Amino acid sequence: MTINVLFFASLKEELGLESMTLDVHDSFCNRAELLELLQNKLGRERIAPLLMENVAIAVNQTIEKADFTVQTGDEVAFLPPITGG
Amino acid sequence: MTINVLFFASLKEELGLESMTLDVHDSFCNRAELLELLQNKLGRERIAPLLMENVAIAVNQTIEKADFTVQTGDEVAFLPPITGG
Amino acid sequence: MVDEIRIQPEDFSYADEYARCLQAAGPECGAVASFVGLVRSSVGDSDVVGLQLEHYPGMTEQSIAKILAAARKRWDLQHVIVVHRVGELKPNAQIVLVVVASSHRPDAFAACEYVMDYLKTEAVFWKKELRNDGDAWIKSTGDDFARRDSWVDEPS
Amino acid sequence: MVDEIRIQPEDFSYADEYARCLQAAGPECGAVASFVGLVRSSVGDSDVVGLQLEHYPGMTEQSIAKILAAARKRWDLQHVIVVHRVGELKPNAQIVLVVVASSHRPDAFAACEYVMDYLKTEAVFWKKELRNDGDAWIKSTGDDFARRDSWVDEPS
Repeated sequence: MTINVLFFASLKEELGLESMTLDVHDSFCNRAELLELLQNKLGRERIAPLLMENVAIAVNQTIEKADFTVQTGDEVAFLPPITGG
Repeated sequence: MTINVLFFASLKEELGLESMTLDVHDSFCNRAELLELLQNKLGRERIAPLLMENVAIAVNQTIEKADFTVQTGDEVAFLPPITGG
Repeated sequence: MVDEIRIQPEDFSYADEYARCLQAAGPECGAVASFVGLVRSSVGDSDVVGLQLEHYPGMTEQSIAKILAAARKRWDLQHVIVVHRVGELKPNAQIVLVVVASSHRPDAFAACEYVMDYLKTEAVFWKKELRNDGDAWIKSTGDDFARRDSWVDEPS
Repeated sequence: MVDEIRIQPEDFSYADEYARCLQAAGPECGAVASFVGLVRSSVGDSDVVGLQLEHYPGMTEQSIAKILAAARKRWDLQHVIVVHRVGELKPNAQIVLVVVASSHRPDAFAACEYVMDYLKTEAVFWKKELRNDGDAWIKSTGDDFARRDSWVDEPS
């Protein structure tokens, strides 16, 4: 199945990429697995910014701290530290 | 010498008086003396509202807590409890 | 740097005062905190028909200037505007406006709230509530004094 | 009772939002506290050329709605409006507006400051400062987090 991966703000700039589709084999997913799939597609160097501890992952616009499941068509976003106001 | 005495808000209503002139003999003055002079002119009942502890006296727009001096033409005001905002 | 204090029977325009405050604050302004107090149409079970506001011309302005001077000692402020109406006001009318501009959000918020808390207890105004069940002169409440006193021990 | 949250590239009119807030709050409104954040023209020794604001459509609105829901649990509020701009903003431009209407002054003030403190740390926005000495993505500061956390232990 296919998910949509989004990159925001500094990550978008550093990866030079706003969004991409990604094939995942399993509905079960976690951060490490997801990063491995992305590394396979984009290369180790390019995904380096995603490895920072302060980068959050949101699945369908909800922050996921541990493991998560995805379904085809889901939106998985990488979010650098936020600040509004 | 003559001073101007002002009454504000509830005091103005209760005394039915906004301002009056008052002859004082001495530049030294205090609350008790002032009230006595007013009582002589207005009567004991009418000045009763001025005796309340929460009524402040301002001489030339500055609150005076104890004794004060006055000069001819000075403005002496009786102020009930204030609240703005 | 000269703050504005106006006592007037006329209504005020929030938009105009805000624009003037921005103008006076200059290009380093990052934060504007404001407050407007209005006449509520009821108090408890009573309908409010109006609010009558009295002041002591000269002394009232002075009492507000003192509050602003104290606020400026505690916080880094660019401009402050206080407009306070007097006379007879109808329900839903604007009574008071405080606008505070600063480089920084915490200063603007703290100073705006401080000024309002001191206006309640230290500014020379008298307010009479005109109600369907009788008129009443309003006094600062225990809560008003407590809010004012809460600033005394706080670090600035 | 439905609060308003708008994310938009367009500028906002303080006067219009204030008028709409009063309208929605109704005749028992006694207090309106507001805050506007603006782009400062310098930061330290650097000149600021602009501010670039990005958001995550849908998630950002949700993150603000959560903040407002939490504020409504703590305080008695009549209406809240949050307008937050995105896109590229020039120095002195308005960034964010929070307007809070309540019957009572303490509630309006506290909720307005609470919403701003949480917008800084919990709302899904990213800000890049465009400066004469290089661009920089802004992070919440230790002070921002401290201000947010100060609400946790406080009685509401």
